[in-house]
Amino acid sequence: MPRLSHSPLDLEALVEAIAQPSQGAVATFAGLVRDHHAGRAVTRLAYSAYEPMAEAACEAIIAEAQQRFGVRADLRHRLGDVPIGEAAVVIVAAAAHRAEAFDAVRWMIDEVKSRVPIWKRERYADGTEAWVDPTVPDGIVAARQSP
Amino acid sequence: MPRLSHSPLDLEALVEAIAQPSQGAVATFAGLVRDHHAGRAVTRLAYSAYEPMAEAACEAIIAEAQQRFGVRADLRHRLGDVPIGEAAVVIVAAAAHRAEAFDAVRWMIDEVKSRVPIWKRERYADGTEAWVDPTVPDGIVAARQSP
Amino acid sequence: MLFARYAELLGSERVEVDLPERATADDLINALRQLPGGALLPPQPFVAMNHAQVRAGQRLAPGAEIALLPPLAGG
Amino acid sequence: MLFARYAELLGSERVEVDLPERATADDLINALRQLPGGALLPPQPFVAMNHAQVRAGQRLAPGAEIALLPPLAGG
Repeated sequence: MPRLSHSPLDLEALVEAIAQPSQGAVATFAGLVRDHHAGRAVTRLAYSAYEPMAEAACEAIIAEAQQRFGVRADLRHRLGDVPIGEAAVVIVAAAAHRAEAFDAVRWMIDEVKSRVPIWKRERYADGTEAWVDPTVPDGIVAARQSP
Repeated sequence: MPRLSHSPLDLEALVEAIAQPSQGAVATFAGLVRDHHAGRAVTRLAYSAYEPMAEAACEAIIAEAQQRFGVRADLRHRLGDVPIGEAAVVIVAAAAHRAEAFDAVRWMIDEVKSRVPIWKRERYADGTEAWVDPTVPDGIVAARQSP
Repeated sequence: MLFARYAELLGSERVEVDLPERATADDLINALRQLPGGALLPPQPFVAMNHAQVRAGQRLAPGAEIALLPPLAGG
Repeated sequence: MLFARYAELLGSERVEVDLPERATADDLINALRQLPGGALLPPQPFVAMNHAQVRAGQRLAPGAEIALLPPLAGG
């Protein structure tokens, strides 16, 4: 099942699919597109991916989370243009006890950020655009006027 | 706004109400009614509360979470009969960064369990019923045949 | 006011007991334990007055809403 | 294959370079840095071969799908 989607992500559907009557604790995380970054007003944002590698990385994260934390887990990441306020990523973990559910979700979002080949291009209110780069101090490669 | 509800809880609505374009991280927790407890098959379950005190305790937990963690937060707790698999409690916190959102949700569920005057009566597949008591080893006061 | 299991023990969600002036929560518990079914109440249940927890030895205010709370099981 | 900012730098998502047999990722990077726009590539970008990270000094297999990945920004 693809974990990457060009359509809006449905947290509720993910929760319903993962929940089982034997597992009472469901933790989730949603990363929503913010209207600002690096001190600039963001007007739109687009995600792109190295899709086959990103799909494989998402699968691996889910499988590892299930193994490490004894949970049922899933995630979705949005690609393409994402309007401000909509979810870029949603993660869910269900467990018999809440500690494992929380730990799994927290671990998964860290892993998504560090190992899934996805990139983000932001457009700002002043008409410039930039690639987001969490490894540089400002968080973006110098914004340039878009073509 | 009442935090206690006799109707099914809507996690998605709570997330939508709390999310803001300036706060990109939304963490949630849902506690679902499990089909077993203390080694017994649970067939139904009912929550009751000291309602005015429980409402005040929920309000206090939300306000304290917002203060402590710098998040926007909310929660709902179900009362009355709750079918297996449905949510007994849902909690949500939105923050600029994910650590605060996770910490707030985790803190809130712990506080709900320790300070909101709510009680739970379980009915088991063998026809007995019991009050749930997390302070005793078995987790329930001895199950008795229901009237 | 009594809730959940404690209400079952005493057969009612509301009971009235006569207490001396300046009575404390302990005096109330002792009086309740004399009632039919009351012997099964624990010696130190959680007591709330006007929706706030009563500290050990705290006096009960006349006219206050006093509640005995069994171990909490929400969440 | 090139992605995101790196594709912009070199003006394409796919480039072909001639490499000696038994070439490593470093050899590939050096060849790419000679291309127009390639000088702005970092000296040690993240390289993937057949969807797995290439370790320093690892040889590139002939016919493998090689990708240069800019700093990740998902989540």
